[in-house]
Amino acid sequence: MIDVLYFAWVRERIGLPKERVETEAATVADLVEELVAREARYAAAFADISALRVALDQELAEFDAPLAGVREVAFFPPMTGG
Amino acid sequence: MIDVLYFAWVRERIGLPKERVETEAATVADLVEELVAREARYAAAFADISALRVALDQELAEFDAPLAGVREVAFFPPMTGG
Amino acid sequence: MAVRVQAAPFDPGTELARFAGDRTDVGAQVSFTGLVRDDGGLRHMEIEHYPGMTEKAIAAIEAEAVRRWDLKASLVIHRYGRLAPGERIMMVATAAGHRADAFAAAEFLMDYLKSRAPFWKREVTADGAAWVAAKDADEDALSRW
Amino acid sequence: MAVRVQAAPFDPGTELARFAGDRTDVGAQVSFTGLVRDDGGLRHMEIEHYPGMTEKAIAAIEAEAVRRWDLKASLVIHRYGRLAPGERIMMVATAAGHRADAFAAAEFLMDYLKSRAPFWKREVTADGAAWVAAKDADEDALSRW
Repeated sequence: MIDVLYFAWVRERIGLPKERVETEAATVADLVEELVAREARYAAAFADISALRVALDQELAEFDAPLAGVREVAFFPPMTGG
Repeated sequence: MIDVLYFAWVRERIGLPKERVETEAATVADLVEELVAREARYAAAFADISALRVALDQELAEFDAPLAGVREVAFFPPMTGG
Repeated sequence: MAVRVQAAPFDPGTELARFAGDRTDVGAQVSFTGLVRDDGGLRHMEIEHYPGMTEKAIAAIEAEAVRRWDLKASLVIHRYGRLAPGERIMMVATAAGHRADAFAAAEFLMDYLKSRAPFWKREVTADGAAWVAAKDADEDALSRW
Repeated sequence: MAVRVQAAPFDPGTELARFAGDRTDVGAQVSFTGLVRDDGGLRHMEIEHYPGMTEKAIAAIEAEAVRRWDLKASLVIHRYGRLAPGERIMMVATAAGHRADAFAAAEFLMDYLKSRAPFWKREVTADGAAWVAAKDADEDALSRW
């Protein structure tokens, strides 16, 4: 089980800020593939991976990063702070 | 007649902040030469011209600048504001 | 070295006056304040953030600034929630012996906060709401450090 | 665009809060504050200036900054007279639409004030008084603009 968080327009497209996901995905990219296969709203959110960022346990990571031991995955658009 | 002002250690070496000088000097360098010829304290203040700056009517200038029409000449060390 | 992420307004002057304490080895303080700019028609801005990660990300950026420059103190405050035009969004302050360190660290903190701290801005106008897109220039700014 | 040369203390926070007025086209404010730094043994600092030329020189530097960057407001305050360790010597503030203009203009103003505004610092310690020598690094800093 893994906590998956969504922010900004990713959250809006998927329609929820957070969910618990039962997954055996080895990498972030594998998890994205599983989510996209679920429903159109996930496919819409993940349509262009290059427009997204991912954090594993609150640290920025790459989409090919392994999920072993990770408790929290977050997907969001490029940050616009400051 | 021209007002001549001195600041910082130039003022200290010459021993006064300001004086009126009767001069026919054509350039700043000529004026310096006249002052140096007066007394040892002027010679001490102007010993190393490269360590000094000059302003004509409150604008930075060079030592070869002409004095025609100038009412106020100021001599001082490199500035240390900020 | 302090980080505050908050919904409440803050006063940059008050923060600036106290963030370096009473130390007398500080010769230079630099502050940056980011405000909600109205380029026409903005009703308000909304800032979303990632609680937990935000504080950690900013602390990591600040630690990197302290590693690179000789800082005596630093401060980052960033707000989230709804902000009206003219309101202060965030501030950065740095204190150092000399101005070069204070300026460089403040600019570094700003460049990294823009693109590496998990905040997202949404602008609400009469026409609706839109997420602010990240600028290539902000990403490019990181390459100078 | 304001210049103040004064013996009296000033409060950077108060100045920062009002120098850009209530305009909502400002997205970025940068401030620099210079303080009397005590590297050990300093009793006080004395700052001499050239009344009349000082104001003109700073106004010219500020006008050049306005010519080079898109500034909405700027402010320079510089004190003269006797200052104790920890006291504020001077400040610069800039306001712009975007941070790059505000930062660059503030650094430009500082670099020029250091070497082109007629102020001279004298440090008084237990051993006596000495005029602060101009640094080559400060003169060199001008070449980047």
